[in-house]
Amino acid sequence: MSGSPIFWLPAASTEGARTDHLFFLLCGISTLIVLLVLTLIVTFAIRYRHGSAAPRGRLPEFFRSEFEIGWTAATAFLFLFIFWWASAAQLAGYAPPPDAIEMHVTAKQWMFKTQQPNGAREINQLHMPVDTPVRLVMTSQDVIHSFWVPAFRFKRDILPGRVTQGWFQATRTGTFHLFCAEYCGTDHSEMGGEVIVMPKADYAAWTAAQPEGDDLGKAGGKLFVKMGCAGCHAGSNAVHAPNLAGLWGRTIPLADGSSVEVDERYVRDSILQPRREIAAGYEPIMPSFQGVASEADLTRLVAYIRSLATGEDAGQ
Amino acid sequence: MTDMTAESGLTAPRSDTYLNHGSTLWSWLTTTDHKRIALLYFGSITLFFFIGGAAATMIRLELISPNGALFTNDGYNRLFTLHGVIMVWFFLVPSIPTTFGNFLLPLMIGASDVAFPRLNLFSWYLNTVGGLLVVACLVLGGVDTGWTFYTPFSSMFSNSYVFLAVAAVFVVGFSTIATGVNFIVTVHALRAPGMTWFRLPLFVWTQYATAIVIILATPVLAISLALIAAERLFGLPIFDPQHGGDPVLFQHLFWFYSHPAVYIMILPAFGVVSELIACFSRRQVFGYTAMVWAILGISVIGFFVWGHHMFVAGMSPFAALVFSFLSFIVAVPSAIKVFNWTFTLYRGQIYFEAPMLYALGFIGLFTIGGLTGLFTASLPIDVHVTDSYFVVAHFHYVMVGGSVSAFFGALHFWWPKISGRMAPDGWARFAAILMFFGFNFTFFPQFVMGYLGMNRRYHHYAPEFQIYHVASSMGAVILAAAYLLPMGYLTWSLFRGQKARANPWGATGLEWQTSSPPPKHNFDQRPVVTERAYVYHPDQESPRHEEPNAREPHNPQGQRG
Amino acid sequence: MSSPALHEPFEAIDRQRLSAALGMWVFLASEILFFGSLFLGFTVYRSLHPQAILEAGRETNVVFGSVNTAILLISSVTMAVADKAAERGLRRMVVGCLAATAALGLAFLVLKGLEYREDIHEHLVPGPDFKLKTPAAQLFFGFYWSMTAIHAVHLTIGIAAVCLFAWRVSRRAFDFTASAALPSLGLYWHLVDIIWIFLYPLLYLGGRAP
Amino acid sequence: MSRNARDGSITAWHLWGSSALVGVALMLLLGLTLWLAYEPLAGWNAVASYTIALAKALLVVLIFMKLARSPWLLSLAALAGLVWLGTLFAITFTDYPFRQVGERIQTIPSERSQGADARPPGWTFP
Repeated sequence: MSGSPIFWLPAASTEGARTDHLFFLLCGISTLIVLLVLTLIVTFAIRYRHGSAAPRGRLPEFFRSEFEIGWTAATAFLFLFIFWWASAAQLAGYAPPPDAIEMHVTAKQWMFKTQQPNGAREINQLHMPVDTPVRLVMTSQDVIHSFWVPAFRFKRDILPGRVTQGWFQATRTGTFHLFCAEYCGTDHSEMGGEVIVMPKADYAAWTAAQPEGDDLGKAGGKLFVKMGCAGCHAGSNAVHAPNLAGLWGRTIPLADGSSVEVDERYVRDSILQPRREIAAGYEPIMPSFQGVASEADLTRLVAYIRSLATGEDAGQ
Repeated sequence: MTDMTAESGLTAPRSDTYLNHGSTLWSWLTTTDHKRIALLYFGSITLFFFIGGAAATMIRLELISPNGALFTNDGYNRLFTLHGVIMVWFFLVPSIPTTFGNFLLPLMIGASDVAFPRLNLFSWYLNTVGGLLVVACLVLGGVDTGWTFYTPFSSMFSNSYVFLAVAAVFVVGFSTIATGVNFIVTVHALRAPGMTWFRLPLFVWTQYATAIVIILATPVLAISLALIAAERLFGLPIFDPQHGGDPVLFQHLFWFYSHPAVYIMILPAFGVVSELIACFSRRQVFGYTAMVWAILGISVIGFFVWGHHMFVAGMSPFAALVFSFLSFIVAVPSAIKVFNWTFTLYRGQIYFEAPMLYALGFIGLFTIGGLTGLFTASLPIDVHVTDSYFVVAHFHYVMVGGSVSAFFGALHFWWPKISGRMAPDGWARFAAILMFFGFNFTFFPQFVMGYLGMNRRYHHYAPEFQIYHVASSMGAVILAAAYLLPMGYLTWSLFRGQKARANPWGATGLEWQTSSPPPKHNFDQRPVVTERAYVYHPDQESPRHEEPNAREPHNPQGQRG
Repeated sequence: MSSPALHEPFEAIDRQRLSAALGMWVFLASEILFFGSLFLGFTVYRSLHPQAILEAGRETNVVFGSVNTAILLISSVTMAVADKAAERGLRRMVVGCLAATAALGLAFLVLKGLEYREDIHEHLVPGPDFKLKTPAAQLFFGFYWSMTAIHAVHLTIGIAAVCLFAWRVSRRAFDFTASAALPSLGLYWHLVDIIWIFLYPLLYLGGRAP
Repeated sequence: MSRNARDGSITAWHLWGSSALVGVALMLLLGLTLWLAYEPLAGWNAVASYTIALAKALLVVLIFMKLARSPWLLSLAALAGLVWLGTLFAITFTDYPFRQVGERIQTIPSERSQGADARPPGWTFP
């Protein structure tokens, strides 16, 4: 990121290239329209200036209302065409590919805390492999921030109290600017960082070399015991509580007859407000962890329960 | 050809004009004459225009270097918030409706005053109270939330005088609602005999449409700001994410007002430009009924498009598609208007007076502003450019290039009617041209650096954008000069300008049938309207306007009642 | 026919009365949107957190709400009669009805004050020691307090205006039959009543059914 | 009723009658909505209470506010307010029900930041 001025920033992501095509199309159309309006004004201004000999009088028949309706319809169709093109581009790239690497981004007043799938944490930096889709799962701890990588033409607001998602796939390696696009307070200008796209091999080496960050699942396991969940939910003991092994992703019946798929939303809600969706055949005896489990705890517990599904360390 | 002598009675300077109808300060502060209230408003908005302009100049100075040392981070945040709040609510929203709308609406429809004169004065006092509140907020330390007051920052995390700023905008909102009520009832109830709806000048149509938009949009802003005040003062958790509150709900309420607000700012400019183009090309506006339906169309569809400010704010993809589609639909009436103005010039008799230069400049700048609106309405591009300098350039092109240059065009066009003096021709044209080039020089580089990744509201930016910022700041100097110039020669013209006749431009509006400046009761006899608006005859136009009575209209819209 | 109530820009009194009515109705349209956006906020949260909002809805005192609704409905009746009496020039009837309307308005405010005192006593003010545990319940009361407060402000303005008019009508000089302002006052009062008509089920009747 | 009404009872009924009748109707509707609120209608309670509220509002608007007998312009103004409010509701609700499932997870933001930026304790001008 040298200081020398740049005159064009080529798109460095698959979606970005699509956005650039639309941008060039719109630039072309807009230049045409501006030139059309400009030449019309200049020719009329010169030809019909006061005192010139050009013919005035009534408008020729051609300029009746059909002309007006004609180019209104033309403008409307042109705009609808642009809308169709833009929406098609947007919809095609909306759903993240299933095999995307999931990275967690937690925005805080004036820094981005990113977390790799294996738990490695970084501040204001994001290492990622080239040519592989990366899915960001983002939340904010205080105010609204926004994750903007101009080179990827990617931007998503990061909201407090909620998760927002977005994905991109880098097409070339390099270091790209990362800005916070939503005004978030005093040091909004300072907030930002870099996205470092590395060849796959280098990325694999880099992740391996990372200090053994508390793998979410393992940390979740420790929390599962420390917070007393294991007391009821692990293995056999007096209290009658559902065993969580292999539970993730299954659709379980609820006490009120409906059924729900065990996903992140259901697990989080059951930890915070257990009495809302009670599994069938169990009494509402689980205490609420509202105010006890922090956001970080929840992320780890959810990761641990998800890891139970694959049976790696069930019933630890 | 009408009898010229009948007109001469109007050209002799009158003694009982509205200006010298009472000269004490008290007579000005308690006036219910719509023309005086217009001048009171004119003072307020000029003052706020220069406060906001000073803030803009400081922003441009700060941004010359990548890590500007002129302001701390907090100082810069308060500076751009001040620029936004004052320019939007204290200059742009009230600018044309409360000055030229108040002054000209009764004159153009042949009435002696607005429907509720006392409410009109009350509206100015509300505006002044709001102004005092915002100046107090500015003096005490300013507000650092950005003019959009996004929660939860504004309601939970900001340490600045958010309540004062919110109260100021709340009060000014009700001031514009009062003006809106006044204009709607005036146009419905007080039109001169014979002035049917489709004989109204387009300026009156735009004031009517703007009043409708004001009435239906401003209350929602009042509520969204009142809820922020409730959350700050009493701790009621309304947008508080810790209690399940949704910050996007605030954005919905705020932008439901703030997008129609940009139509409140641009519709009056449309009206002014239609009047100027028609008068100085001596032709009926091309497609008058199409223009009327375009105005009404913009004011109605303008209410359904607010979501295009929130494409990346965490809205559902379905809502993003709906808002993007409606945003393309609302662009169509604007395109109609641009083409109709352009074709009004066809087979006209075009005079390049200062107001006409402003109007032609408006068409150029508004076309660029409107087209970049298409960029920001298409989803993938908006995902990239929202909250970048591309969007900053877009709304400055529409607001400053459009609304402000139309304001200055109106200022030069109706200056003889308001003050009874002609502005100096040479200076006026020079200022118009200077503003056009200064504006482009300031804001076009911002389009480029916006797309390249220059973030909005950043005063420590990546060094590679410095070249664009330096260019933009140099342009800003020229633009500032172009704004200061008219204040100079217009004040000069008040004392030593050439005396203005009743109809110096030969326009056909009813306001030109009474003397300049008009008497307090506007018309000696109430005019009767027999003609449609803009009845010009470009083919029989007489030579240049230096000869005295050369520019009298052939068919003034209204004969003596 | 010109009467002392005729204002400067108008030549005919009926045209002025129609304009006053149109002006007031346009203002009422803005009031509809003013309160409407509050209703929108409430409805959004009702769709986002249904159980919590219903659970909080059961905490409000329905007796106070119902009596207050009855009071405001009766005040609308007395205001309507005052309007009819003004058309017929029955000066003492108009003063009486306006006074009754103002009295009923004051009764509403007093009851509202008592209800607020009870709510505060029962820890229903959103804050750290809020009565209910679920966080979204505080959103209901965030809206409860702001909606009823803004409605009470509108009601207070209405009562002040009604008292002013009652005093002006009781003095001989005021030509109240022709005046355009009295019917507008009636329209404003009825709007304040209609807003409460919709606030009542929203805040008091939600979630009552077993 | 009113002593100074010389033409006797006609004005009395015309003055009070119709308004009192509407008043009674409003009271009945109030009683009905209160009673229905406590009936187990399984989800129809809200619909019932708001339709009754709408009925009460229509009574007040058409009769007390004399909209039925006023020129159409006044009804147009009232209608405009309602239609615009309707579009605000309708288009806002293209957002909330259609949010992506993955984004419906509620996270817990940290307590109000206690750092230097936190709001100083004690009452300061907001």
